[in-house]
Amino acid sequence: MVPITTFHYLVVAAALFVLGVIGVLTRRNVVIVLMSIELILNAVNLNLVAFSRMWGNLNGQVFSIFVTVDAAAEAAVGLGILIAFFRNRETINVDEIDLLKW
Amino acid sequence: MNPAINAGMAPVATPGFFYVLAGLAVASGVAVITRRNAVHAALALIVTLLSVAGLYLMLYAPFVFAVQLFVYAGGIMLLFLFVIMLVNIERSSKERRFNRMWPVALAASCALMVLFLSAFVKGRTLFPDRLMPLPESSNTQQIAGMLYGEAGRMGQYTFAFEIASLLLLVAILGAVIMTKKKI
Amino acid sequence: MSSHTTDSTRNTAKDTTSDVSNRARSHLDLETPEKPYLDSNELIINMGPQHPATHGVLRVILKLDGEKVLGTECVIGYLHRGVEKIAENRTYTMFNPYVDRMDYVAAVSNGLGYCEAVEKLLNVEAPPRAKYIRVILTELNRIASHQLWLGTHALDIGAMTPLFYTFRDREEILKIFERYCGARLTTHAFRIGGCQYETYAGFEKEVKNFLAFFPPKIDEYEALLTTNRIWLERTRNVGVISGADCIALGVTGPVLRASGVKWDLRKAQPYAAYSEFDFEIPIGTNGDTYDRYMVRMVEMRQSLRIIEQAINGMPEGPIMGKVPKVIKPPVGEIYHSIEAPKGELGYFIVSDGSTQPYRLRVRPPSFVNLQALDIMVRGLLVADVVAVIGTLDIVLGEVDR
Amino acid sequence: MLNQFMSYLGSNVTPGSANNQLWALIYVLIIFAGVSVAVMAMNWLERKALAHFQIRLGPMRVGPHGLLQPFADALKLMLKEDIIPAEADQFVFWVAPLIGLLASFTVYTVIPFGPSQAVSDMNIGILFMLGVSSLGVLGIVVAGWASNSHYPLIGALRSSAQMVSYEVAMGLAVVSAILMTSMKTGTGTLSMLGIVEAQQEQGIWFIFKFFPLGLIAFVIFAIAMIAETNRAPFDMAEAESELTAGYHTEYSGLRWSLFMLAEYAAMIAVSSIAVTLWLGGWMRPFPNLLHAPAWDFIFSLFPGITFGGLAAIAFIGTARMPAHSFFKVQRIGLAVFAALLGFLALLLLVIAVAGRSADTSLAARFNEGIGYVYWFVLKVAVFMYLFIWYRATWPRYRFDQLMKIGWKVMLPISLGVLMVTAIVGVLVS
Repeated sequence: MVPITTFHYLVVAAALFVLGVIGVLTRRNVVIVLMSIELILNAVNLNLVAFSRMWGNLNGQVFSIFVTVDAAAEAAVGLGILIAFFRNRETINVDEIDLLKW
Repeated sequence: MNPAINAGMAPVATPGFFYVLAGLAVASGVAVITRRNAVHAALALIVTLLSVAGLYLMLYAPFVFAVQLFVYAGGIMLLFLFVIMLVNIERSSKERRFNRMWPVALAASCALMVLFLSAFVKGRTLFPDRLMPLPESSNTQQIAGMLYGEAGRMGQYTFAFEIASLLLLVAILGAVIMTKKKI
Repeated sequence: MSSHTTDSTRNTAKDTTSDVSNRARSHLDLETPEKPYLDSNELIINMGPQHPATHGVLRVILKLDGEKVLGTECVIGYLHRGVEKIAENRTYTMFNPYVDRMDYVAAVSNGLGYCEAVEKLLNVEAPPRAKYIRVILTELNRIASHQLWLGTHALDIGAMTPLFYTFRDREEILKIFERYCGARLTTHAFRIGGCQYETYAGFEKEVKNFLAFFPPKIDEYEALLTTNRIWLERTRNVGVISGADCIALGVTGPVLRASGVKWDLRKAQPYAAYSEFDFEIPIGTNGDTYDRYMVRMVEMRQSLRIIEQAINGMPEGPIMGKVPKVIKPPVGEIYHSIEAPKGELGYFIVSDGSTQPYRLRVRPPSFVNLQALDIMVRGLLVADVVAVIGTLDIVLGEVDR
Repeated sequence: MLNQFMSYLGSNVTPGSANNQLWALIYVLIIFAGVSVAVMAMNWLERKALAHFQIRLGPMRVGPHGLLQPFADALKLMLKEDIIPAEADQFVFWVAPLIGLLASFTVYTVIPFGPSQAVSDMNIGILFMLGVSSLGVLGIVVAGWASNSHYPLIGALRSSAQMVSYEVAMGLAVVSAILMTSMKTGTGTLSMLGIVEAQQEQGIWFIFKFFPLGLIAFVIFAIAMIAETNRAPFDMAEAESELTAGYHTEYSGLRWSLFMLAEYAAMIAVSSIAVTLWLGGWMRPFPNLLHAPAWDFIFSLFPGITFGGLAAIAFIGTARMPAHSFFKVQRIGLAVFAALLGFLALLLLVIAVAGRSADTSLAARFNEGIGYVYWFVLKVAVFMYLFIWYRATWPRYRFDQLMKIGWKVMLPISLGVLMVTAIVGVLVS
């Protein structure tokens, strides 16, 4: 059982990050796109904490709390836009929202 | 366990746990982006969040674990589930899931993965190979010290912390104004 | 906010869920499609007929904006038995038991109203002792009806315990009815012209025991609810109706008195022996659910006073007036109304000289009071509709007849 | 193997910190068995106490005085058909009660029944508990959605909105309690054991500290606690007179009982948080004032006396049972139950007497351990009785009043208490 080093955590974070990017690029449903962004932010958090463990200080962990705060704000506003939009246009498929003003 | 690696810190859990949690995180991550039904995707995301929280514990970050549990899994995911149910998008879920140009996107992401891996392999020599010990006293006190400052002097992140609360205030106002039917 | 579709390829089929409210909508000529819950501006919801809080088989169609009630429509008739049509081919004495089945909670006062109406038709006077017995039993029945109202009303608003307290005490009254006339609920206690049975041996003693037993029990109810903050929060300023609206709608009884109108038939048009007793008429100030609760609680105490005076001053003498065996009232019509627990209960009888009434119309208080539901509930929330139905104290047997 | 177990008893460190998985596993099993028994007892107590509040007898037929009623209920629920509504989402419908159960049971890993009687003493104990209890809300939302019908969906959204808004008030009340722990040591502690030790050190329960503040925070937590578990005046979920039925309407049989189990477990968990934070966890009353060995002995007799009292009540019950032949079985049942309680009381008294001297003999260790667990469970039992009492007396709040209280009354007060506690704390130290 090879000991767990930071490298392992980086690979996992990279995998999550790539999954998030695939989600954002390919999915049509806005909620799934927002969830993929959450996935990306989680990958970033994992990286921060892994490095904080590696360097032995807590800056990484404190900064990951700031990233969580940002994720919360982003989710709230993103979903607010989604609700406002859904009420007018009855659809939330990303590729159908193509008008700037209707 | 090679003590040099963990530099005298009591190991949180047997290494096997890492592979379990990492596998769970990646598997449910795949489920998030492939499930047709939004609520299934949300549940998969919750599983991802919880497994990543487990990973934080293995990285000696209990406070971040608690924040992840409290804010992410308990708060943001609830917001997602609320919106999915209120806006009950189920009717429109019968159409195509992926937009037309998904092969291009997939290729680009795989290229990105290859790039990451190559960066890690080459960069292995840059990082110190052994892990330095984290300060022994309770992790929460440490973080609180950095956020709020100890013994009178300002902490390193106190100013940033105030701005973060401002950011949250703006987000709250924005979300409320946007969703009100008749302002 | 017309959501025009930009390209026709979109096939978001709106599958309107066909449920009961669909058929109801044609009733209300409203073309509001069943939109997702979030931004549905109007929603038609059915409450009843099998809803735990509609006191029997009443169906209320609620037009909601989210949680606020925009308008209601009551669908009744599920318990219609055609009592008035049946009366036309029954003799006067044969029809007497039917009357108890209308407001089955206050059967004794139904019987009193009917017998007094026919006596008026025959212009015969019941003997004083019969009048006193009638007053005692009617007031006991008023207390029993208010107890049932309090139990179910509190249960609808969420307080479970009063129900058990009120039903335990109601048993005492039903025991007296059973010992007097053999039945607990549909008592058929009175006959045209007076009373059928002389009071049984221990009648005075039992009524006096009840007079002593009951007052602390009312204090128990009041202790549980009157100063209960959540009860106040749920009933204060809920279902407000003004005196003028009540009079315009013909609403009578505790609902009218709670809106500040001092009108009680026992004082205004005294019948039976009510003119000989002194008692007060409780009046509310702002006509909300809490005032109706207080009015009914005080009415229970006033009924105790009446019973006490009646039982002490019970005259001796016959209990049955001079009424022919076969009742053939002279041609003519009369309207006679009494103060039933729910309001003014009136009988309009047209006789063509034969032994069966030509037409017998009953003016039930619950039917008339139900009209006030729409005004009281407009603008409230769904949970309040349940409280307002409870405070109107309607009994569907009387509403549908 | 045996001496290994003996060593567990003696150590004054929780299995978690002693990093011994087997011992922790034993503790987890004991606690889960204890919680299920407590849920059974709570179910019986709720039905009987509610009945006696409403001048009726409650379950009397199944077992003496309905003592076997919870087992009968559990059996019935297991045998009942487990209906899944048409087009309901099978997987999510199946997962929802499990999320609820997971949330309300993981809280028990951190609850300190005694200085060494907790599964593990995390240094973020209280935060972990609040975090996990916020996961319970997800179970309810998903259950409402999975039942695929209009009313449970709205019911689920309403009860989860209620839980979320009261969680905020609850969190702030908890923070003001944690502030109090930091008076002597400069920085507070989040670990549950640390909080109780702080109360021990400062010689005062936090409910009485800075007199009005501790009490106000406690009252806020008590109210938020009731709303958090959808109980008594805030029970929108089972409000049958409301239009929107609760989230568990479509559930039946075993699945429904899982929700009930989760609800009761959450009630016990939340009241043990309140006991740990404000009522000095496992400490016996007046530990500092009366710590002479004589007093210790008197307080150690309490467990024996309580079980003795229960046994006496059961014996009186057997005596008063009518002599009719139908009651023969019930009488024997109650007599056996009374004998069991009596034996337990005797055992406890013997341990109390044997363990008088503060030496490290087995009896002394047992005596101490029993004392801790007894006082903790006694305080939680008081809260359980309050839950039932509220359900019997209070009518139900309307949903908008409930939210109004949550946001406009509870939140400002808890914020106020937090600030004032902080200021007073700074001034005092």
